[in-house]
Amino acid sequence: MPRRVGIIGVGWYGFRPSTPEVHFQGMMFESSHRAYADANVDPRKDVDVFVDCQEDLWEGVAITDEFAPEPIGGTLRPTFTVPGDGLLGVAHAYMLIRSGLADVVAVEAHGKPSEIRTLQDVYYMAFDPLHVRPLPTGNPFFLAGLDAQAYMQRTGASREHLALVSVKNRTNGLKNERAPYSARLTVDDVLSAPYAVYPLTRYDIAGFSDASVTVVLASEEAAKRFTDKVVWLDGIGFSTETGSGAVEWHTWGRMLSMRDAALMAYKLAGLAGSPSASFDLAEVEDRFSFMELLSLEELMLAKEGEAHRLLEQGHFNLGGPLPVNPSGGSLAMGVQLEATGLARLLEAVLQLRGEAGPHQVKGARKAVVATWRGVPTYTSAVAVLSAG
Amino acid sequence: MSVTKLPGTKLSSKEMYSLPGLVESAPQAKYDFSAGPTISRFLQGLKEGKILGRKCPRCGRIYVPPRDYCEYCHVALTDWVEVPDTGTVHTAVVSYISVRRERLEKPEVIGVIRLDVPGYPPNSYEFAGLFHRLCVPPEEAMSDEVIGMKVRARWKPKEQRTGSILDIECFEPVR
Amino acid sequence: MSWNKHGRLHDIITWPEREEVDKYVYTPGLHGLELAKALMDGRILGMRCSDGKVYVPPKTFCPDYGQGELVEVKGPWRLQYYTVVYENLYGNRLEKPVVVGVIKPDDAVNGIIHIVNADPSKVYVGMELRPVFRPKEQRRGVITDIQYFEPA
Amino acid sequence: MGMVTNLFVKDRVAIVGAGITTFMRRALETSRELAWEAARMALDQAGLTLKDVDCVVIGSAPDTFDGVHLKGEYLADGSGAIRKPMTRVFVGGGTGVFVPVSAWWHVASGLCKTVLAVGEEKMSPAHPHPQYVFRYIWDPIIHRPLEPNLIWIFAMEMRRYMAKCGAKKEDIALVSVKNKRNALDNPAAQVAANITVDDVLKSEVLVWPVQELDVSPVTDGAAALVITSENVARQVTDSPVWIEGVGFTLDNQHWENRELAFPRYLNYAARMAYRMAGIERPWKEIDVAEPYDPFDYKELHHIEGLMLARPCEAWKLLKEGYFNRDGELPTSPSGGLLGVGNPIAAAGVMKVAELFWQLRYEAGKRQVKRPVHRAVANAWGDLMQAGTVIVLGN
Repeated sequence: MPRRVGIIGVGWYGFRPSTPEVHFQGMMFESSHRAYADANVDPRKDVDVFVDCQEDLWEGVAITDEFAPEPIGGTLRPTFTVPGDGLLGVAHAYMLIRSGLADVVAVEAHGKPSEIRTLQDVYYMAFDPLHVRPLPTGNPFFLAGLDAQAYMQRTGASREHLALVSVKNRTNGLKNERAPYSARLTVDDVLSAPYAVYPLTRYDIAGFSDASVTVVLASEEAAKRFTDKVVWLDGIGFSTETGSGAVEWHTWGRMLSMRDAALMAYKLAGLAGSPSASFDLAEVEDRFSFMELLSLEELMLAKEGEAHRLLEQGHFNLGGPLPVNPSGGSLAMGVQLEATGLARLLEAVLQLRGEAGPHQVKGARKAVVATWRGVPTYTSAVAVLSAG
Repeated sequence: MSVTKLPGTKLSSKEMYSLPGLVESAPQAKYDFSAGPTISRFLQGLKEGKILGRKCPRCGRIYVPPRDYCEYCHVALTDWVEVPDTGTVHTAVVSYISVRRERLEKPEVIGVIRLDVPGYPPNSYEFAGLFHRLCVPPEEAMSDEVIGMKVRARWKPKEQRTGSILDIECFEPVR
Repeated sequence: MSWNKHGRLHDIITWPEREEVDKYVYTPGLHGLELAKALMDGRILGMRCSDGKVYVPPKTFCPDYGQGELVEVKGPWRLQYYTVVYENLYGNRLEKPVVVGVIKPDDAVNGIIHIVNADPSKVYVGMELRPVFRPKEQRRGVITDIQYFEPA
Repeated sequence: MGMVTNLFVKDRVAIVGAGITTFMRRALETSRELAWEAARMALDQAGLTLKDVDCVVIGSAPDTFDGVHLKGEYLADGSGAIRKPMTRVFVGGGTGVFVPVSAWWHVASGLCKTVLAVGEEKMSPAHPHPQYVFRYIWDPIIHRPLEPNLIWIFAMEMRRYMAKCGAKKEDIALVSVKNKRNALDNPAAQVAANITVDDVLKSEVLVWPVQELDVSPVTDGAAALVITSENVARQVTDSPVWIEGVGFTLDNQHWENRELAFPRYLNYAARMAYRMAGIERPWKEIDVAEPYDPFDYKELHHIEGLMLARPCEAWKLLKEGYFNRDGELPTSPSGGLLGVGNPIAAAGVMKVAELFWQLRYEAGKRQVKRPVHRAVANAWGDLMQAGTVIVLGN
């Protein structure tokens, strides 16, 4: 039997459009400090490996790994950086624990987009320098516009459906203390707004926020030493469809990386039958409104082309059969760059512990979390969690 | 490895710059970093001609440069301490090239200064210190005598200080 | 930090910095070099993979990881997917909206990304397009040697 | 440390193939093409195809060399991550050795049976000079105003080593002489040469005590490994090379607050790897080593950190020929970064590839004279912080 992996602590700081009061490392210290308190561990004694998730050009530092160890307690200890979403760091933690190399692993991810003055240029720097970057496309999110158009064309989802996602999530966010972009909105508000990147209006696109999130994971035996508040990580999956230097190979209107990641995570979690019946809630990608619908289909929580129908029927509402993004998602919380996946994992952990507060999904026992790294990547990660 | 011909296509400088299809670009990557409370105060101290350190309430280490937290105890640092602007040269080197890899007309001497901060025994592996320029002639910097040499911060005149590490011009020998 | 935070913005310094070099020089790569020569000549290349499928633009190796074989693609080109960019990432309106498309030649299985020079209200999926090359003396073997695609 | 040994690992982890591109100052290939070339060669050597690969691990150092943000995503398809699980790992210059280290737990966890581990660096895009990129490794507020060049920090460490250990520049230059000579037999080598200590001492002084021939060059290149479970390894080869130990440590960022003469970050990582491999006396039990040598003194520094020599004694053994290819404990038989070149993450992978070939007796003219059973490689990175170690056996 492979070792079981649990999440024994979570901590966060930020979730605001800007955080001038903290240096980015201060933010990392704050979130990790809270996570270690939550897990009841001493990072200097109890944590075997530290994983940090950050990217050089989001940070403005070449080799940003240098700044990883001190704030999270990883000085002179096994510490390394995964330049990728926090959920990819969690995948490493899962493997480290399953391999037997580590009993307790801490994963920190952060994003401080408010400090990037030339965010658009930095985004474009991730584009293929030969075939895409030189084109005068005006906004790096045009890639999401292409996928949105292709998705709507394939499924028949309309702008109203996209608007409904935005309304649902921004409303859910009103009950979440980590959701600066939440609001009471109507579908008409969204539809009457001008396009930002057709077919998306500004309401369909998530804003940015600064945050650090830390998660502490442990093997089943080790978890018992520290806490009885365990949420099990039953499975994790991650996948890349194609490189950003070959975006032309992407299947437009699909997110095959999320499908592949879901298959991997479900297999590890031993999920049989219909995954949609398995979960009490889902925290899924929604940095562009259509991505929530597409994610639900790639996660097989809705049949292909049917997510928007279920949405209409209130299936994904708080209180519906499968609440999706009870946190308000990225549309309410913002995109925290590489911390986005952990922001969603954090929400799912709190839900499964029954500690989500006003937006608690009653009796939640099992959850799925899915994230995508955003434009111009085709990399996704999926986690399956269950209450302890 | 039985293969003797490996993949890879070498170009000379001339070949590369004359390639058709070469793309040049200069993307902007600009940031506005929050210095946070600790480095902000450290910079303010420099403006006032003071080197400030911060003390760990648990292990007692005094950190220069100061940080928000103790990297060994993982607790928030509390007390501020003004430390002497004197110390000894830990290591010193002479640079003949610039950051852009251009030849410097006048070589520059740089080093690490182990500051006279209490709590660190002589020759301890860890110490409080700064990385800075040394106002020592290159020949002297290359001699054995420079290691361990007593130095003191040479401050810029008050009105020229901006709240930067450059408010200290360099560390110069105490003769 | 933690319990002894300082929130007064007056006490917090903002430090402007950058992570830039003077410039980057990107070589075109193996297929890219041949594509560059073709573009200067007003032609567009693709690559044929071991399963016989043709992909554009040529990228040296195929999705099956084998080496691609260079072939010329001739079209006709059709708009497969499109978007219209009205504002930039900071929310500032562009002077003129930009139509960006995935434009697929009939003789390949996928499309390239490029600008469509057409009225946003008149573009539709399946619309036939043709590449418009810059004047020969302005071409440098790069993707922007094709100025844009326009309705055929 | 609460680190457990690999109690749950029933299936050993093996390297079954390696590939490398030529190391060169300027490549025609794009970054993703370089990765593809090395990975294809590694798969071909292992007799496998991309269909056999379950997972991909990519290593690459700063994005500001290649000039592409989210570089792991850019290298994904070239590295074989086409509809496959992929992550990039990053510990600065330590990344190259860390790529197979993390591939180890991809396999040991049971999540992946066959992993493609790829290191790539293309430094030539950055202008005016790739060294300028290193301005951005320094702390933005308290270091960058001094306009530091990368070589400063190495020179400071070298000076410290000289001061503390009594080594002279001519003693240290012997590393460069040895490695550039070893590289003459390496078809990938960029700067192989027969040089003398005098040549090193007469080369351009960059940042005294560092001179041009003390330093590895700026390089474009890639290297790759195929890493599998024991079952897969047994099916594809009669001579798998086992990963017996992995170790990694990151010291604090404040290098100006530490002694630089001895690399404790590496020593901690080495102890972790040796413990896992059951090695108690590395100086006796290791037969061949690839210590990380971006600078000549660094090889000595790392030999000591790896406990292959006592602190401050590596330079003395070097003088006796102890580390030559026909010596007691050959180091950098590949030619190292000083001779083969330094495409940062790819260089670390190259070192592991070299040990793979050595342990299979496939290194041809580079094969060391003594019989080989166990080998160690390390890489170093960040601000004198990162130590990554791998122990291999045949």
